[in-house]
Amino acid sequence: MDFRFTPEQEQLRQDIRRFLDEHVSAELRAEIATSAHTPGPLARCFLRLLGERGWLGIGWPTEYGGQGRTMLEQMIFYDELDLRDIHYGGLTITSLAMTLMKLASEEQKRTYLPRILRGELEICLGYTEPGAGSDLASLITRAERDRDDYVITGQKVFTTGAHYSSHIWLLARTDPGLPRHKGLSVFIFPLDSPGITVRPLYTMGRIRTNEVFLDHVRVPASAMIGAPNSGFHTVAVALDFERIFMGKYARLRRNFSDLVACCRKLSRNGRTLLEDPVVQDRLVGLHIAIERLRLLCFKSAWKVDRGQVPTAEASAQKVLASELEQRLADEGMKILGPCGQLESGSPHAPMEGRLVDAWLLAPMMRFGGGTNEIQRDIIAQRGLGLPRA
Amino acid sequence: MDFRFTPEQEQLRQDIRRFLDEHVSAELRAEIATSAHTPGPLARCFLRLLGERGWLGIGWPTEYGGQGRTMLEQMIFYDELDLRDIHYGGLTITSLAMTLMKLASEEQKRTYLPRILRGELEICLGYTEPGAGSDLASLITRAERDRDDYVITGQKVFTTGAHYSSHIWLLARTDPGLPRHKGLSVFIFPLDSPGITVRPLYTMGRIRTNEVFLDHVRVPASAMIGAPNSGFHTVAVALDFERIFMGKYARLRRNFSDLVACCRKLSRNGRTLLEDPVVQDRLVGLHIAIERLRLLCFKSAWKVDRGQVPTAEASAQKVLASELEQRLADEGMKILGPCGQLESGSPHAPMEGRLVDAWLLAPMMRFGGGTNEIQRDIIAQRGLGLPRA
Amino acid sequence: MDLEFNEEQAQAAEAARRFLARECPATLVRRVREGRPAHPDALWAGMGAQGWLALPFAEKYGGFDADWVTLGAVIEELGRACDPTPFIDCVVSCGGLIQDAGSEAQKQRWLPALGRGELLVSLAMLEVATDPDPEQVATRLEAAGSSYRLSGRKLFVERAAGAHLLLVTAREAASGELRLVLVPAQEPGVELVRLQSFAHPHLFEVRLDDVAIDAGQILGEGADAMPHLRRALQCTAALLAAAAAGGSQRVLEMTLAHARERQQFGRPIGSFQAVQHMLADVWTDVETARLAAYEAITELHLGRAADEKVAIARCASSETFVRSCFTAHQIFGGVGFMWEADLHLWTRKAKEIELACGGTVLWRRQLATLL
Amino acid sequence: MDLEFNEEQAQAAEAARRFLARECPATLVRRVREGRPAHPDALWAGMGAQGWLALPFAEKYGGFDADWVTLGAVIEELGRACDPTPFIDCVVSCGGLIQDAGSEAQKQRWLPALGRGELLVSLAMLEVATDPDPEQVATRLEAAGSSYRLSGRKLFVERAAGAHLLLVTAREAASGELRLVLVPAQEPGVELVRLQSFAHPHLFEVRLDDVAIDAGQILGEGADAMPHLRRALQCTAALLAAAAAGGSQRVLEMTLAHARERQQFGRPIGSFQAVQHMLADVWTDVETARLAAYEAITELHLGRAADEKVAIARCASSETFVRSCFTAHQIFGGVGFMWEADLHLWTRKAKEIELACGGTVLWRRQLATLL
Repeated sequence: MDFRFTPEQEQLRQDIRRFLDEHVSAELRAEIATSAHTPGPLARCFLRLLGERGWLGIGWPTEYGGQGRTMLEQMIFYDELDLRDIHYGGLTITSLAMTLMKLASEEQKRTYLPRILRGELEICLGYTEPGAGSDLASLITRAERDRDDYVITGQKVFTTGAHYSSHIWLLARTDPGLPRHKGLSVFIFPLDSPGITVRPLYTMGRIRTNEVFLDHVRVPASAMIGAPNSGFHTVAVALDFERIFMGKYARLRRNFSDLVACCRKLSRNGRTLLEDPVVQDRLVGLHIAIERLRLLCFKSAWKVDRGQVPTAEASAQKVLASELEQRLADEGMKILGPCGQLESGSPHAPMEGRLVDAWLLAPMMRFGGGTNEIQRDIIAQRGLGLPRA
Repeated sequence: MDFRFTPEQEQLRQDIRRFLDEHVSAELRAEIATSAHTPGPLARCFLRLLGERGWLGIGWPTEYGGQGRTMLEQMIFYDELDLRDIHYGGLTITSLAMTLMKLASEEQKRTYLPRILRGELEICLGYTEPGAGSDLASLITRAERDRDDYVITGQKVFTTGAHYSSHIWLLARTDPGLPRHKGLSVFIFPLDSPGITVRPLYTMGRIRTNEVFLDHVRVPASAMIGAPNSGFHTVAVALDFERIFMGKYARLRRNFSDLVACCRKLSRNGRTLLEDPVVQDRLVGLHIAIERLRLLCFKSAWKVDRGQVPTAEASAQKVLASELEQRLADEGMKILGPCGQLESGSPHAPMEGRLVDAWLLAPMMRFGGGTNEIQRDIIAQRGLGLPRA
Repeated sequence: MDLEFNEEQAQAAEAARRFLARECPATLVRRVREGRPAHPDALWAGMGAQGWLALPFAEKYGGFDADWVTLGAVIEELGRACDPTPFIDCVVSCGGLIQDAGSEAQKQRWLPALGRGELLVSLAMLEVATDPDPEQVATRLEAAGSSYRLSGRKLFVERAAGAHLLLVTAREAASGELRLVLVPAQEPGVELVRLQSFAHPHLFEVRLDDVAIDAGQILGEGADAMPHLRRALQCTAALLAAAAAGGSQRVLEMTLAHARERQQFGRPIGSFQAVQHMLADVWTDVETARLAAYEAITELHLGRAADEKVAIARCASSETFVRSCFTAHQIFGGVGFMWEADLHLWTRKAKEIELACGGTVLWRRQLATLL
Repeated sequence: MDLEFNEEQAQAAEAARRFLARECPATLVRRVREGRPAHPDALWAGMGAQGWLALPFAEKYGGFDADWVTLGAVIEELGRACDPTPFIDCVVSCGGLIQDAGSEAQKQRWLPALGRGELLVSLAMLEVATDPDPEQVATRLEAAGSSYRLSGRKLFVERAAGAHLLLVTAREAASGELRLVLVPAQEPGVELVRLQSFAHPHLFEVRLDDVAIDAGQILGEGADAMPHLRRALQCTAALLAAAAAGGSQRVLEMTLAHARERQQFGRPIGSFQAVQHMLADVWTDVETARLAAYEAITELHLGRAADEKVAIARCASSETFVRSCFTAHQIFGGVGFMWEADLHLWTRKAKEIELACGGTVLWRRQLATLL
């Protein structure tokens, strides 16, 4: 047993850090600080730089131009980017591209993979609809066959990234005659296709998401991933790639460390916050919880590298990370006292308002990406083999 | 709005206290301290004294010889008894007798009520079976009609009190042809009836419970409460009387106060435990939780006195009280340091081992009397009107 | 024991609910949060016309001498409606202090105007960014001939920019005692710096640089004002608890409605056991939080040493409000997370109340001293 | 990174599980808890024959110089089996101290006997009923000519009545430094008083009244023993974490089996969402507790400053073990609450481990100093 990274892995981390130190400019940092999770021009530019230097393919097989690195190495890479809030294309790289490799036609692979690898192409997920959230199989967006095309009409919501992505990965009903989850197919096509309207949805957590209206959008049959009516399978494959990245610990650890540093610096009534035994006690509780999450992340990545699918681990990661995010933000603000409520940019704001940002975003972490209730169902049923109700 | 007891109610409390001060002897206290929830000879004697003085009928209508007092007054009475761990017959008095008044025949009332009121007769509940816990309707104990009698065969478990009660209140299947919960009836009969074997079941929480085996026990048809096959209704009526007494706060409040007193007395590293800010913080959290429970108990009793049924309140009381019992015991033991683990009678045992007793009993409080999961179902479905799954 | 309103209180609550349903829709709450305008003039005027702004004041100052429970009932409704007004800060805290600590002349001068809604006063109390303790006062009031000079810095002053007067806590240099000083917000030497809070949209830092004060601006006859301040904070805390109870009830109702209506997997999501159990816990929290709030309020009403009940009410109700919002978000999912959805107005309000007037942390500490 | 045992470790774990399934059934655990007998001689002898009791010792003292993970793997299995032996106290804590702090002669004399299972040693460390801090030592070791006298009182000494030797921490009167003294439990001046714990069935108070000690009974050459004690407590804590991880895994397995089998309302109770979610949380706890335990153990193995990881492992695993028992009781209901049922053996064990050797409270404090 060994919980350490290898010297090579540690070297990789140093390489990434050095690369980021060199190339993340003060201007980019400033843009990130105010971008509310929407990559700005400098972030888009940096994405292409990541592509140029081959970093985007860190986890891709070499046959697709990737570095073919292990999941642990990918984890190191994404952690380092997360620590600086660098946009790297998210699930375009980590999930959808991998799904394309597995399920797409040769032509689709040729069309999309090289451009994704260069950081030129980003894809958003078009799953959720007003009436289909947790219960995706109830979606009603229709894709009707018309000779060599499909004509798609419907509405998607919470389509995060639709305003800066170039493509959409859309789940639609291709055969209403089949049972709910059997008549669905996945399509990939450009967001500037005629008939698509993207409207912003702003959220409490500052992050922008979107509604996407599809009005007789005509896409070639070749836009379909896999066979007709295999959409639920395609989504499941994508999710297996995605899930391991859903509950991450790097930013939580950073926020916690920043909180501790802040408690060491700020004082109250003649002593630093960190000297307050009650503050210490709370911080200890948070520290233990974050370490549990870190270990679970290690376990998941390690299992992937051994060819196993960390189903329960990934769901548990998502649950722990999202609930801990909320707890850290809420308890952290209490520890900091009245100034804990101040946002980035305000006088007296501690930690550049980062806990406030996390607090406002935390509800979405809990219900998004499959609610924590569904994740617990997954752990119990798929992980522990308990019977469905 | 007024959260105070009236002067008359306060006077009642004083009267009860004075009565208990006068009549609870040191010998009785010693017996209680070692009796592990089974009333000993002095406790049985004291029960009859309570009967003699008319206390047992505190909540009974005057027409049945009771004092016809309000639920708030009953609450005062039972709280004072609970604070001294006095045995008062539990649900024989508070639930089953009330159910008899409501559903029993005149003859049954004449047979049982006066003796209950005198403290001569105690009844235990014969509901649960090895295969029927939360799902009571699946019970298989059979009561077969044989001319003027019923002949009962089956097995009950967790029959708490069967070793000192005189009677059993037993739910059995009288018509296997009817749907599961429609073919059941309640019987009341002496535990010394031929064919009954009571075997002890000792528990982790020290409290003794029992298995009751019924082998062709012959009881007269007049032992049935209400109409044949109305048993589920009878049980529901009894439960409505019982539920308000399921989650009580008096002992919790006492244990908490004792814990605080103990923290004021014991010290560690040159200061009292109560001077430790982390200890204070934990105690504050417990204090708030106990106050919430107290208010809920007030609310339930007040609603009953207004003729309302506190369905959600009573279930919530049970949930809060049982989970708080476990939390108080567990956190309290941590606060006290290594001596927290010591049991009554041991050198260095704080609080006469009361937190340890509570800790060992707490699991039963959570699953017994309807699991907390079922209580939460009740709050949601019957209290908040949410639909059943 | 009587756990419901008497007729008068019930009528006040009912009238308040009707009034607020009409005059304080979520759209207004949202606009005021966004500063368009920062102060809801029409609503405030309407509340004045309803007599609410004079509820706690004696009749001779144009008030209604309302009992505390009636005041609590109105404030509970304000919490339900997520009101965007400075009611508690201005009427309960500042008005209470003027009535409690002011001289007859000061009461005559300020309370009727306050009660009519013509005078906005903000309490300027806290000084340390990390410390909710109102007794940490470094602001100095220094005698200068027959008048005074005031210097210091105050933080987390609600709506200072819109206030006519700031009620400033200061130490008199000579005695070291606490004084309460009414300072016009536009006075020379007063500088306002906006603080950005996610919870309270209109918070300010107030810098006081050698501000000229005359004796008439100092509340009362020069006795130590600390007991008055403590009493005002106690009343404020009890009534903040009522607001939190009202807010959390409303959030529970919204969530229940959603859980009943929203269908997934062919049934209402409220039929899932996980959802039911979350809601059962919220209900229990809300029910007990409301009881705790009114128990504290009735203790005030009876003039009893209410610190313990107030502390419990303040902590229990704020915890409840925040937690009920967390659960609401979980059950609403994306629909409740949208900026355009109203839920987050309550979520922010929950934190606004938790942090108001020194915050619940203060009262947890208070409770520790009472153990 | 490698998160599983190597072949040797896996074999050790596998062998231990087989051995304990045979030699350490719940009936034995129960009998020893009830004091019939207080010490499981046959099991202990068997463990000696397996070589476990000599695992951590150097070869020249009859040991196997086992790596820490192997030792952890065996102890995890002991936790699973709810073992009623003094393995951790005797072998890990006391054996570790003798090996670490003892003179060559002392090691020669005691370690082989200990490793063969012929010598039982108990650590006598704590002195204050409320205080888990091992540095609070008032027991005095006073020079008297060429020998010493030892006086003091020790609490929470495990199985003192069955032990051959007590390893007593004491302050040398002259230097004020810590000394580790081996005292025969039957020595004149040593009095044992039984303490009744619900968690550990064989705890004692040890009164030392002017006990004669000669220099050979003091471990090492008279240097301050505090660093040795800290090191021993660290190792003990890491291995207690492995035991707790093992125990909680076993409890989860028992609970899962029950939830799958037990039918109510016509279906397995494990199909209810509330039950599933409880079990999902327990699984997550157990999984991460086990990882934390082994991370701490590998840090020890690497000889790194392991305090932080040890503290996390110790706290996380004990919390997990207790919580998993609480959940197990809730899901088992009455069946699991019976004295005759085995579940409560693990429930008590969970608290035994939580409180062992100063308890987790100590390590939470330790973690606070490392923030």
